[in-house]
Amino acid sequence: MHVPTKLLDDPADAVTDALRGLAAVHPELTVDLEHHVVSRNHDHFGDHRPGKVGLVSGGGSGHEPLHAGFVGLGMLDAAACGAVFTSPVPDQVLAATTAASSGGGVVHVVKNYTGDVLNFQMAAELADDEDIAVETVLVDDDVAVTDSLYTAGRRGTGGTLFVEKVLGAAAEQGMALAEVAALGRDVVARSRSFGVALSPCTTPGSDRPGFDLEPGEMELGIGIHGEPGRRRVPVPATGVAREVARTSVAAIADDMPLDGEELLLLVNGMGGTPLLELQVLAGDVVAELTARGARIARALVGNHVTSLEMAGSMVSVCRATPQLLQLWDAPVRTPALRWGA
Amino acid sequence: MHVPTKLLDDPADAVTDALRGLAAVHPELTVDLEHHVVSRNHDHFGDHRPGKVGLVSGGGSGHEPLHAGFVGLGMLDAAACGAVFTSPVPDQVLAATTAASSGGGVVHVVKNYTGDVLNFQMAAELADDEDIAVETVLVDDDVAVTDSLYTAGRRGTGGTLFVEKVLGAAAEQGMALAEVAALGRDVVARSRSFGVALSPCTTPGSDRPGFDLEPGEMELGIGIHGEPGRRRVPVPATGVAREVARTSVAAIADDMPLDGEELLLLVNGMGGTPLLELQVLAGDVVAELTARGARIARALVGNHVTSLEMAGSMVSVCRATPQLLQLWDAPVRTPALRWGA
Amino acid sequence: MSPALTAAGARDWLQRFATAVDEHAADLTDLDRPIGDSDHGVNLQRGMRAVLAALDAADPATPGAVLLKAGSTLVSTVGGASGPLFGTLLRRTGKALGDAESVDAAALGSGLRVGLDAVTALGGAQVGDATLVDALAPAVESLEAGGSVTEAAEAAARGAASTDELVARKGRASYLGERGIGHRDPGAASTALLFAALADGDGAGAS
Amino acid sequence: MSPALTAAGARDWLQRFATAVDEHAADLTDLDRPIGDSDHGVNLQRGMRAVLAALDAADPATPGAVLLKAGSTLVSTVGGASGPLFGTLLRRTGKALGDAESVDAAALGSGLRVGLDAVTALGGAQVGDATLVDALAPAVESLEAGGSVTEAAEAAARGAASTDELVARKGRASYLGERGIGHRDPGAASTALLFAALADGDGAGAS
Ligand SMILES: Nc1ncnc2c1ncn2[C@@H]1O[C@H](COP(=O)(O)OP(=O)(O)O)[C@@H](O)[C@H]1O
Ligand SMILES: Nc1ncnc2c1ncn2[C@@H]1O[C@H](COP(=O)(O)OP(=O)(O)O)[C@@H](O)[C@H]1O
Ligand SMILES: [Mg+2]
Ligand SMILES: [Mg+2]
Ligand SMILES: [Mg+2]
Ligand SMILES: [Mg+2]
Repeated sequence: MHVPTKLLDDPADAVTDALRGLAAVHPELTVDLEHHVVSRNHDHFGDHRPGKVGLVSGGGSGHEPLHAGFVGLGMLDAAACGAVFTSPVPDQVLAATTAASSGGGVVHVVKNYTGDVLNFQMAAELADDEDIAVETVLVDDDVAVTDSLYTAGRRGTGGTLFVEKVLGAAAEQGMALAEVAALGRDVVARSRSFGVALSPCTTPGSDRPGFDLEPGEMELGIGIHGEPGRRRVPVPATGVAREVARTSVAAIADDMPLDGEELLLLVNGMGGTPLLELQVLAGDVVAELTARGARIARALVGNHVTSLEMAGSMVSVCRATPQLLQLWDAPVRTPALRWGA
Repeated sequence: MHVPTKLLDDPADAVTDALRGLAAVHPELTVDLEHHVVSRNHDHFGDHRPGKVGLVSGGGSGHEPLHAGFVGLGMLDAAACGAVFTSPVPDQVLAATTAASSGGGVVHVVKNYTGDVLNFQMAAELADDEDIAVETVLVDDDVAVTDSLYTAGRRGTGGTLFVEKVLGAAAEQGMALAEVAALGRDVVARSRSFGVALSPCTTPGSDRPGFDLEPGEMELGIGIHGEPGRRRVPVPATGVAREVARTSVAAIADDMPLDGEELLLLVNGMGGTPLLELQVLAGDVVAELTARGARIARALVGNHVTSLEMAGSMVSVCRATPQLLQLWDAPVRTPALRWGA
Repeated sequence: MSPALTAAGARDWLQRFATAVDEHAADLTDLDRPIGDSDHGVNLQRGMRAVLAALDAADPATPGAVLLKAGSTLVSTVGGASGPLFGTLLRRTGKALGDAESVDAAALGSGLRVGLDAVTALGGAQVGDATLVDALAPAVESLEAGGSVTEAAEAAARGAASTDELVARKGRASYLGERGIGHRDPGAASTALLFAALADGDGAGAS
Repeated sequence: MSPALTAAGARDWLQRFATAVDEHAADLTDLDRPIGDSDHGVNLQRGMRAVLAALDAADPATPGAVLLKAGSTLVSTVGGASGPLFGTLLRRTGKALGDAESVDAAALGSGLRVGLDAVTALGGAQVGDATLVDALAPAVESLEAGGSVTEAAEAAARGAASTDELVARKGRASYLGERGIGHRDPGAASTALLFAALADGDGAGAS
């Protein structure tokens, strides 16, 4: 199977080089190239706020703009960037936690993968040694994993964006540590995602993609690490986007009733699917959701939580409340999400 | 050569379906599905402004978010969306012009391709019949075309984004028709772009990509219509991003001296290249520009002017002035570009 | 076209051209692949289907009105470079034919000269620039010189073939420079089909 | 390990393991492809190179200190699931070995039991869940029961092979459910390499 030419210098340095590039175009961010930690440049933002709850996330790289692209005013204070598809080590998470700490404690937003969970847990212990109070919000929004008892549990995927935006606004507005964490768990409980791959992706330096997909096949129920999904099915001859929308929304609605709900919606590209196609999918997803009695309160369409150059999509929804909408609408200024500032 | 599975319903309806999707998630836009014209929903924006100069652009589809994704407060008033890689017809451009007209005249931002030029020209004549004064700003920023005398002239590519943002802000601030057009021509004169393809792309419904590229080859000096570039060269074994940055910046600097200049910079993805890679390229591009004595005043990294799912990049720069920076920083609220609002 | 071209004859001509475009759509698009953006066949197909529908609806009474209607329909449905150029060719030719109930080959040649001049004024291409003008100009000249429609079709075909060895100076293909040598210009190829469709009707009259 | 494991012996063990990981890195990553994210070999390779460098720098005096240093280095360089798990295994085993200058197979077995328990406490996996525990637990039990390091290595290898037919319940592979059957767990395979490296040193003493 064909491995795409990558616009990199040395595959082994992909993450370092990408962070150097981020630093070069975002003076409002501080990039620690030793720890691969991106944090707010408080001098640039003028947002020195003693006692503000710090918001930290992180994970493997390859999901850009998640997480480093969501660092800034009204969202994350710091992100720890692991190797591609490999969770960061505790030292990195600790460095991010220290950078984010202003005395009010720090919330860790952790996607539910064994590696992320274990490394953040160890980092939280190290932070405790330094008297930084840490609360953890575990994101497990992926409905493709239905048998949580027999697995590592649902994965953290597109819903992570809702959590990071909403908690970022809450922390900015002065909410205290325990409340931010509780709010985060509530956002997780209200969020669901389902992903589909139309092509695999290849980790930099590898000579083969994560899986082989014959033309005319697609993988349903994927995570965000280029791994195969839960099920492989044929691509329909026409109505591909409708079928993807139907399958994704049905999987979500079977798990969480949508009738009468106001939704935050993310129609997310996995990295290699062009916006023309994501817009077609967005139309079909909105039609499916509306047919189930839901109303779209806010929507984002684009590449937000990706798997390198994988083609495909992830549909994520969050059942909104007036409070969540207010926090969603609050100003945000990050490389990848920006409004009102 | 492998044709990717597309997330569409019917390839023949790709543009209509994508516009329907845009309408479904952007209530602040009015989408005319008959003419494939996207314009501001003035009731939503509350920006009824008699006498404001209207700003219209358009072209073939397949370049999303350009142009429809740049319709909104502080940028375009309306965009006419042709079939994929095919300029809109005069009727469409006229419909966009009428939608954008508030009595102060309308500026057409036209990318320099024979089809776009001819169709916009015919539309301008039709608008004249309806007593709408039209000024045309022709964007020809692509330095890959060096022999303008023997060709249709330089193509309009990434620099279009600078023109649309800056003129959108100028029109919003009340600048008059002739001045907006003159400013636009000045922005064009200050802008240069160079593009590289690492993969071809396939028009919806076609059974083959626009060109074949063997693994280990890249196309230099591409346009944005999935067509081959000016030159094919081998991909270097390492330092691919550095080589692309070097080639792109050298081509630009050979044409327009950069020493001592403050730049608006766009490190643009062609659609299928993931952000991790674009960030690596951004670092290399900034290094190249800085080494040539330029300073980066503002930068954007991402998929803004694309060729469907093509992998590759386009580097665009605009020599800024204090006025241009003020207009660049002015509030903008569109699906794809948003800040300060 | 031994019997002169009537409104019905003009519609038959365009019907045959539409059929030829349908048949050759993939070939025309393939010609547009190496040197353009792979859409010329698709573009003309969309346009000619619209033309047939528009002619059915309007049922114009003269050959000039048929060509005028066809031209404006092409302008408003094709887009790209070929929409305005083919559209202008037929519109201006149609206008030039005026109210005549039927036109012979020479009159058609004079009309097409007006169309050709409008095309060169609009697009700026001259013979030798590897565009549709390379097929159109010799066909028009042949008719003007008293040639039959069959001779005009042959001239168009030769003109189209001549683009194989040319470096394009107009349109998308011009960006390729020397890389474009060895490729036939798609617009010239479709223009040759237009004149072949005209010649195919020769003798068939208004049937 | 007829002569008991000294600090130098422990370093030789880890050196042999690092060599084995280098040799099998591609294989381990390939095992991680169908059921995981294709990085297990890369992860361990990065970690073991760091371990060798850290041991060179720190030159720990006892086998316990060697394993402790190796474990914390893995934790801070590997990431993913395997970093904390392999790291915890070695750290806790090292701590349990205390200040002893040298340890025999039985003592190593008792130390590894502490490490194994820490791994199951951390990751929650039991034997049969198709993780590295399936290789680790039988090896530790074999040593505890008085087995030789060679027997322990055989038990680890059998344990790793047993994962072929299991449905994973922990880690990334668990997401595949039944689709994971027929695939060997990469962490179990690398754990088998760890014990094979231990056995390879048997009789070679501190050489
Ligand atoms: N300036 C011009 N003058 C005459 N013909 C032109 C000119 N530019 C392009 N053409 C013709 O148009 C054809 C391309 O048509 P088409 O592919 O439908 O449009 P586009 O190039 O916009 O995709 C070319 O093959 C050429 O014959
Ligand atoms: N909860 C767990 N308990 C024990 N071992 C586990 C657990 N989760 C994963 N593993 C082991 O980790 C291995 C995967 O390691 P690696 O590929 O390096 O990390 P990641 O899965 O984060 O990419 C699996 O093959 C399995 O043996
Ligand atoms: Mg991993
Ligand atoms: Mg075209
Ligand atoms: Mg074309
Ligand atoms: Mg792995």
